[in-house]
Amino acid sequence: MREIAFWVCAVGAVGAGVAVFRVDSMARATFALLASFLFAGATVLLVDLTYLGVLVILMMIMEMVIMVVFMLMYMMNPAGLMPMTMVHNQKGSLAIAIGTFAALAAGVYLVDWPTSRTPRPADPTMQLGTALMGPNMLTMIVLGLALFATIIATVVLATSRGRYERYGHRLDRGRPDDPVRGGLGQ
Amino acid sequence: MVEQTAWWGTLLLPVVLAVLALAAATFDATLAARSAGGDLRAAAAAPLRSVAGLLVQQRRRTLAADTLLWRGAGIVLLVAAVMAALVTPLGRWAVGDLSVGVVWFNAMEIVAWAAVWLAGWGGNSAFALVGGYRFVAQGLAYELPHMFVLTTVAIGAGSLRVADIVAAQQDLWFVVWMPIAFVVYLVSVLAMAFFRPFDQPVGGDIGGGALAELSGVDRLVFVAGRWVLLVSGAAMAVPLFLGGGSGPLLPDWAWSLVKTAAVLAVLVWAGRRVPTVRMDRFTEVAWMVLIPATLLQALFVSIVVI
Amino acid sequence: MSLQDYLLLAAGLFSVGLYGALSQQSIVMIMMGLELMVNAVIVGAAAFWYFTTPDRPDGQVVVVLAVTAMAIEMAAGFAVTTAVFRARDVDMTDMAADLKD
Amino acid sequence: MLWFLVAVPLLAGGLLLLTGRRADRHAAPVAVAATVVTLALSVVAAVRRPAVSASYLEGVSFELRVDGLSAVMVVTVVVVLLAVLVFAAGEFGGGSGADEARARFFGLMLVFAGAMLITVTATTLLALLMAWEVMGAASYALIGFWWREPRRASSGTVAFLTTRGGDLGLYLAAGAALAGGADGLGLGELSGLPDGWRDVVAAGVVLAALGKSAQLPFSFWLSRAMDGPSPVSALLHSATMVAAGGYLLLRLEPLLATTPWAAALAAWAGALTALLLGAVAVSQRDLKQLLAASTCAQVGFIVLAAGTGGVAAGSGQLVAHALTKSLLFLCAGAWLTALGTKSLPALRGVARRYPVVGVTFTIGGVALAGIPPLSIWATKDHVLAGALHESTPLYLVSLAAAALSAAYAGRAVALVWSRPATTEAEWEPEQPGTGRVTFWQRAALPPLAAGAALLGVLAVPAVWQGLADVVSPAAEMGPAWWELLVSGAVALAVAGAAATVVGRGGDVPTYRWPRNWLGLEFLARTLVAQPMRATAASLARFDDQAVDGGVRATAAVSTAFARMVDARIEWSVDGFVRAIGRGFRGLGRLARRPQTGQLHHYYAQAVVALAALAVLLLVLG
Repeated sequence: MREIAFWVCAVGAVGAGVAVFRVDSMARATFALLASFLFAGATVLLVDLTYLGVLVILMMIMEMVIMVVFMLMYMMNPAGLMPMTMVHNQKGSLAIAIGTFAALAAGVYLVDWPTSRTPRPADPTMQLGTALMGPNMLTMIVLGLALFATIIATVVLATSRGRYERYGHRLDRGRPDDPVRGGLGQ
Repeated sequence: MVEQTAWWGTLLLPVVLAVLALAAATFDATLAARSAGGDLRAAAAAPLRSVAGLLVQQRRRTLAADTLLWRGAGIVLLVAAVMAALVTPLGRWAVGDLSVGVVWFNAMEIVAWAAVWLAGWGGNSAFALVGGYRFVAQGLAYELPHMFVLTTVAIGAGSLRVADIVAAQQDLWFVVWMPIAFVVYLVSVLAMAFFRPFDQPVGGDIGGGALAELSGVDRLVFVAGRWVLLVSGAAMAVPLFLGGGSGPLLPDWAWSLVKTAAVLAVLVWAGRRVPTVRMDRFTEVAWMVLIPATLLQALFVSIVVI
Repeated sequence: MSLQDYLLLAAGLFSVGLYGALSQQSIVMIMMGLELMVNAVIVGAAAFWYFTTPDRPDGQVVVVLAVTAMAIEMAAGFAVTTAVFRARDVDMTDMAADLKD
Repeated sequence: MLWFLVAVPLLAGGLLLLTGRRADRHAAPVAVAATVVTLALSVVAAVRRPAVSASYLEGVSFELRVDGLSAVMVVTVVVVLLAVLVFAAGEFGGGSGADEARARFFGLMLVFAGAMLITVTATTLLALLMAWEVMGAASYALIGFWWREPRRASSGTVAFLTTRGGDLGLYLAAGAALAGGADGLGLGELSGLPDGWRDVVAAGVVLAALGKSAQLPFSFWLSRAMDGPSPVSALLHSATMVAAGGYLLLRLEPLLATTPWAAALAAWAGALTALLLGAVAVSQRDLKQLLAASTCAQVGFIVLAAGTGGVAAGSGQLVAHALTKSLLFLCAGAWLTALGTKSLPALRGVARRYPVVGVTFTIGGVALAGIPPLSIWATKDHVLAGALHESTPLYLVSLAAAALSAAYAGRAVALVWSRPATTEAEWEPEQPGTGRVTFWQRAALPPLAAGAALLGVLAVPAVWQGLADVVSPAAEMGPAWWELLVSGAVALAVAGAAATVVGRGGDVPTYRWPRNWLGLEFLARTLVAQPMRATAASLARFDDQAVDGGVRATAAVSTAFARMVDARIEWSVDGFVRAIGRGFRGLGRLARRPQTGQLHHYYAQAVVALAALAVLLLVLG
């Protein structure tokens, strides 16, 4: 049963991944990618990592919905109404990709992977939680800081209106001059 | 205390959800008719009549529509709404009591983002797409407070499993000592189901928004999905805040149904009473007021738990 | 269902992502390719955890790390794309070749 | 706690100096407040006797300790400082003082006093040297406080250079102590040094002490130091600076005791200074100059006491003199600001116009004269007793010096009380006078006068024994009853005679030589400064011609050599370098080719490179 589920997910994930670069419509490309992620998330669920699997699914849906907004913003042919390709160096890329896959696949089957006889934890989520709040606390802290820095950096990069635009050149405007007023009357 | 149902539970769940959704829609129509001074009996039958009408209606076609995604939207929404209810226990029975039930519930709700956007996109119609964008913006507003609320509840119970959360309320319902979380949860359920007053994504000012070009069965599936999503959200409030099926006299499952119906009624009633909130305004309120409030609630709960 | 199978899946995802990252001209499409590659990392890490060291949390931590990296990558990528687009109205890497020489 | 004691004045002073003119308005209150705090700390320190130390270099530490002697000194210094600062606050607080750089003045005073506190509590040569240097620099800045007038600025320089000349002795002593193996450069270790080194140390210490204390032959700098503001004179010439030299000798009395020739040198230098500078004082026509000369003379008694082993006598004299002399200087300063003159003839009858100042001045003058039962009479007799115990000639010289001090003190007191013999029109004020003495100026005087008078109780043997027990463990020869009588009688008689002469409208006869401070400054200029300059000039010539010529020749040779290298060798080297450059440019062109700016090219390169790395790892692994 699991075996079948895995192979369905695997084929689905890779197939959807290939579809990302084959379809013309940007919306379809994005949702193909989402499908690929969902299949991959399902394979993670199959190895008992319930929390991480659901988390991957949750995050990928959010990410892809946001991504699709940007796709439509920045692509000249979002709906794929007229077929066109926007690729370069396709043959070289293909060669490198196939070469990489061949090398990796060879590695997968040639390397003598270790196996474990140790019992699996009853609750992997608990294991992850105690690790992140205990021995791997540093990872968690670094992740938090990196996310925080990302928030600030992306806002700074993406916004065209800084506080001088909002509050005037001397920052003396009482309420900001925004094109759309927020709900707090600011 | 909460146990997995047999295979037939999987079949029963959609039925229960459908009945509740229909009841809610009927209640909503009745309220509308009463405020408009119309015929109450006709209003009570209106949902069923419109279902029948949509079933036989011919599909409207638009130019260069992305049919796959468009049709998919409604189905995805409905399926996700039902799947979200998978972990919600009815009395003592849950269809699937996952160890990470709360996260599962959250993930399934998020599907609504994709579904609504797809519905807006697929029809190749400007107003519909605007509606889809509106919902994404609204999602960015309500999702973080919503997640923090779920986190707060999980902290309070010390588990992500819904059964444990219900068990943790044996003595005291969470609604008593997490009132802020409860209110924010209800608000975010309304926003999640883009139900009034958060119905800008399907607002009349843009000709029905994401629903603009949907017709026939597609429209029926999508609208049904929306109602089931509201029902799922309301039903989840019961195990999260209202002690699940606990209560005197009546059996557990009955209490669950009663509480769900009550929450649902409050939501529908409140939606009728409050004017529509624009998502750009709601965004600021959500980030400046709701997020800090839920964070404080989470802090308070954490301290109490420790 | 074995470690090899999972790794083969990861290799496939990785290669597809690599192809995308190499061949696409649009920044957003390149990011899709990158995300596919990170996805492969997630699958690989989860498999390694399950099949080799389930008693240690490290595999799970790597998955968390990869998910976070993906989120950061996407946010930063879109911010850069927005900035570049706003500055010179392009969304193709071929036209943003400032690093030349 | 001891750190606080020295840190409070130093930090407060430093703060005032750093703040500069902005702090002028608050400088006086801040300084007085800091001094009050310091006074409290010093009293506590005198009772609790703390010790602190901080290591500076390996084996050399910065140590401070309050023992009996320093306890007395610390309190004296701070008391005098307080009185002087209160007076200065009055002097600068008036309308004329509003545009003075008060922050600088009070800041320097506090820094100076802080350095003095370190000096008197130092137990290692290192701490002593540091404080000694700060004190010298601060005194330079204080004497030259009105630096816009060239004469005052050069007075500061003279004082600084002269005391620096003496300070060299201290460095000599420190070097010798280090070479002789004094443990941690402790002051207590010096007397135990081996013979040769101990002699050098003693010579250096005596030299430094004589320089700082303005003893012969360094006395002239004190005359020039009178160009500073009166409060500066009052502080420098009573409890600090000049007293520091005497204190150093008292502190190192064990060293002198084990080095008899140094003790004798100090004793005779002190006695001769007391005698000759007494004569100088008698001849002065300027009140501040008179007081300055008398300072030299009185400090001479302290040095004499140190030379004869009378630590208790010397410190008693030091304290009594500190109170008396600061009082007298402050009185002189009060009249200077009020009348604009310090010339003695012009000051005739001034005590009648300013009775408070006059009375306190009289008390100070009588004490200075050594008239019983005031303080200096008691302390000086202990010094004289020591001298008599040492040798009779020394005693006689000292007694003569004591008589001279009675003469100049009596003269000064009689002058200020006598009827003005001349009309006011005859003398020119040196500076415009304010015509009044402010309240705070007056307020500082009576406590000092009381101290100067009441310390006469030291004549009572029991009281004296109490002081002696505090400052010095060794028993000392006290004066016999007849000695007290003799000195008291001599002082009374001489002072009375001088007063009578003055009271009749005349003045004591004066001579040019002592009036010019024995021509000491001229001697120093001709005998030390000019030969120095001549040597320097000849050395400079040597430098220009011999040394510089050599350097220039080397440069010329090098230039010629370089030119040759440039023409012959450089050419080939250059070609080589250019070839290398070409090679690298080619490589650079090659390295630039992958840098297309195309993201996908970079990705492809990265993949290939990673693959190569992986292969490498596999091969190596």
